[in-house]
Amino acid sequence: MDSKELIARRVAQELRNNTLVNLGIGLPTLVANYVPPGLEVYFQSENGIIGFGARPPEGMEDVHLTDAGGAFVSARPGAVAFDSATSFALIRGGHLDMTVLGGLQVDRHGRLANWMVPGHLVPGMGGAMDLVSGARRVIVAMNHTQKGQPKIVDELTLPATSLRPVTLIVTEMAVIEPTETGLVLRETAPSVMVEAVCAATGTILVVPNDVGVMSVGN
Amino acid sequence: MDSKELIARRVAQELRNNTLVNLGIGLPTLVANYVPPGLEVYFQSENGIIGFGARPPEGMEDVHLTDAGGAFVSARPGAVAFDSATSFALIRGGHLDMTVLGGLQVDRHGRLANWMVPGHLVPGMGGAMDLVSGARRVIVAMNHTQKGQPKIVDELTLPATSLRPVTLIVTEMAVIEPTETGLVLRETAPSVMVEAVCAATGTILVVPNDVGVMSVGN
Amino acid sequence: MRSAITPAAAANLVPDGATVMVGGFMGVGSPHRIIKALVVRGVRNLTLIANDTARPGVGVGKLIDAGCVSRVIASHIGTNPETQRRMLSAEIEVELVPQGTLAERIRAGGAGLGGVLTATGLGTMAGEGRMVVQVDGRDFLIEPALKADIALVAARSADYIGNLVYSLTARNFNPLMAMAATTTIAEANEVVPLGVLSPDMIHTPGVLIDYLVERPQLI
Amino acid sequence: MRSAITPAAAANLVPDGATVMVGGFMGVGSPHRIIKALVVRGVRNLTLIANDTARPGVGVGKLIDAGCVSRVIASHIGTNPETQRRMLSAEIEVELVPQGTLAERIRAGGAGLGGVLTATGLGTMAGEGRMVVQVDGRDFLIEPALKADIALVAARSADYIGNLVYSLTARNFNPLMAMAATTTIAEANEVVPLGVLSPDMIHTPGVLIDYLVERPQLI
Repeated sequence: MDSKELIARRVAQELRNNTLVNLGIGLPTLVANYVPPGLEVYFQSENGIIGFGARPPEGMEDVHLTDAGGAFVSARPGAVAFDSATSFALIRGGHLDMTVLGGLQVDRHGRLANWMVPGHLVPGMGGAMDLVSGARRVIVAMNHTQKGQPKIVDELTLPATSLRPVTLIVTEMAVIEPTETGLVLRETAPSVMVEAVCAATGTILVVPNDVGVMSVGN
Repeated sequence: MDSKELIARRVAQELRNNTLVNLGIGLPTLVANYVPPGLEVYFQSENGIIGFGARPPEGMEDVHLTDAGGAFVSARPGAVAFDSATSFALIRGGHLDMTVLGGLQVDRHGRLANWMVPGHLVPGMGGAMDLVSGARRVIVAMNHTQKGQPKIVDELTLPATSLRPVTLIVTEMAVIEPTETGLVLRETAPSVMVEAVCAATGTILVVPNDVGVMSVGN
Repeated sequence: MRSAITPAAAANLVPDGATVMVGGFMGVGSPHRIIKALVVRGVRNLTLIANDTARPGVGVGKLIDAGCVSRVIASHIGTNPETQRRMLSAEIEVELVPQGTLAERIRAGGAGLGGVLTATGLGTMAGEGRMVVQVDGRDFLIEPALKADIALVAARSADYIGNLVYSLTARNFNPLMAMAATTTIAEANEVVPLGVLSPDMIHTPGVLIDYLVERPQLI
Repeated sequence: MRSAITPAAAANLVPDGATVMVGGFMGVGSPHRIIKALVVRGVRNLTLIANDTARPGVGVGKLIDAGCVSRVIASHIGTNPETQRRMLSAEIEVELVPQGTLAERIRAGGAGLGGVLTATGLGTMAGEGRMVVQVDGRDFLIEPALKADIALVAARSADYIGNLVYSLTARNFNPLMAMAATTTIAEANEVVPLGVLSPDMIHTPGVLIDYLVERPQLI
């Protein structure tokens, strides 16, 4: 299992029945492949649909139906389309149970930076600030380090996406929960030692006695 | 011609082609009967429709389609339904060309009071404050006096509907335009003398040399 | 997919003292079966948020008649003498809000906004107690978001997951209220299979509906 | 009832230097025929308000490529390297706005609101220069309404008076922008007779559309 699949499978364990979920572009999109059996999950794409499905057969693509990354998708029975104000009313009004986003940095308070690198990369925040400020649960799915440097840091050196702490950080090494008392190490990936996680992390982790092993479903 | 018909006919002369118009409950509703020939006018009802039509035949009423007064109406081809936020977005966003409302008082600045009589009548403002604050042109259609007392007054004694002056006042005696320099008498009803209008008015009217006679169409 | 509940079960979800938004405009587009069940259950002390209180015996007017309501937030009560009588005798407290402002406040509640800036009501009784801010040199009232414990909405059609389609002027406040409450309960004139309602024609996404009342008994 | 105009005539209604809102999300739901005509006309110095700038050669990306745009207000330009290149070389000024805030600001412009209160962007770069107000003990940014001289929108269907129906994710910012400009120009994939579109399925009332572009040549 590669690290992307590991992360996606672990995040999928956070899905709950009958909930509305938004998956960011890239790695988070993979989470849809690992929905635990028996769960009914409604996926929203912020460009204006709930209930999109897999890409349709060649030649059957609808140019009026893509995901937020511009890729062709299909619609499942019961799908709903809406305008951008309604889409973000769902996101910001507390109607979105969970969002999964990539991250550039998370600090010791659980604050996320994921929308720009000053002087280098200025793509824009898109819907990220709304998602992190508005979703009931915010899951960051990212690699633990970038070119050997920790992405979980003491203080953000990149512009914050929101002052609101995220709910959970899932990497290929660990599951970490921001709490009032700091970042708590909840789980390590199979065969990853607690010491290795701490060494790859740029801030202090609270390590309880009962650190579990990342559950990745079936 | 009774005074209601006179007022309604005169107000109808203010209608313009291809415009969106909202008529208040009561006398203003009669304006729809006198649309000058050749004009296409779209009537909005603030409970959520543009393009309603006359009451349908007995037994054909749709319980889901009434005007803002709760009376059954029909829909004309091209009618559009929408929710209350959109309905008032149309009214407040400058998309409504004209509204016609009843009045209890209008003061020398052209300010309207039409939603309550303290200690006596507290129906609520409904959409009146939004209409007077938001419509491009606000026409007050009302009797010139109430029980012999002027309704056009120096200072409002009733709570204002909006601080924004109305565009035009049409009564069974006269057409009066609020301007920067005061209330200007534009027209008198057929066989009504300027002196009679001034006597029935509770504030000073500016009387130009060229006061016209109320035009009431065909 | 969800299971349908009876109107009586819906009424049991509304506790005494709750703040309840009820869709409808002069009774048009109100959830009539849930309202009847609330009267039967004898709910008390509700704060009712609705455009109006209709007429005695009609729509939410039934809740007024039956003494279920202690506070009303509405744009208009002029068509219901019973509301006015109870207001004058201090049985019901009434807060009057301009209709467009009421719609935007409820929408803001559902959309996660703190409120909106509006010129409606500036300098009038409706603006009393509101903060005023300037944007681009113009004054605006800050009108705060409005939320509720329960929203009761009515639609023409629902599907199995609660997607709703409204009809004509029966839409009014229903889609706004469906977003603005902790718990939203919907009733529809018909329940149709999943996929029958086109994604483009659905007015309220089913994810907003917590409980759907069973179809009415037509045959 | 209105007469249809050509895409070229539509482009002539957009003066150099205008502030223009253009519907679409990554080019999906953009008014492609009007955009092409704008490039042909060689319009200059536009302030473009759009969710994104799509990709080079796609949707509003064509306006960027052709040097029509001097300022962009958008939520995202990461998919268009040409926008980024021109931003770094100071040919284009870019204002980035969170997507939900952009949608609400445009909606506020169309709805006659001065702005909205939102928590999105609080304490971040997106909140710099904004007023902060407290409502019910919570901080919110005041995000001012956004309006334009011209809105260019695309729909699936239009009728003779300009009522519009959108399809799936091609709806996005189109209905919001159709309300927020002094002049709104719409193009549709098809124009159908009055009465064919049900009042309940129409997304944008025709009274908001000032000009309708003629149907595309499909046969």
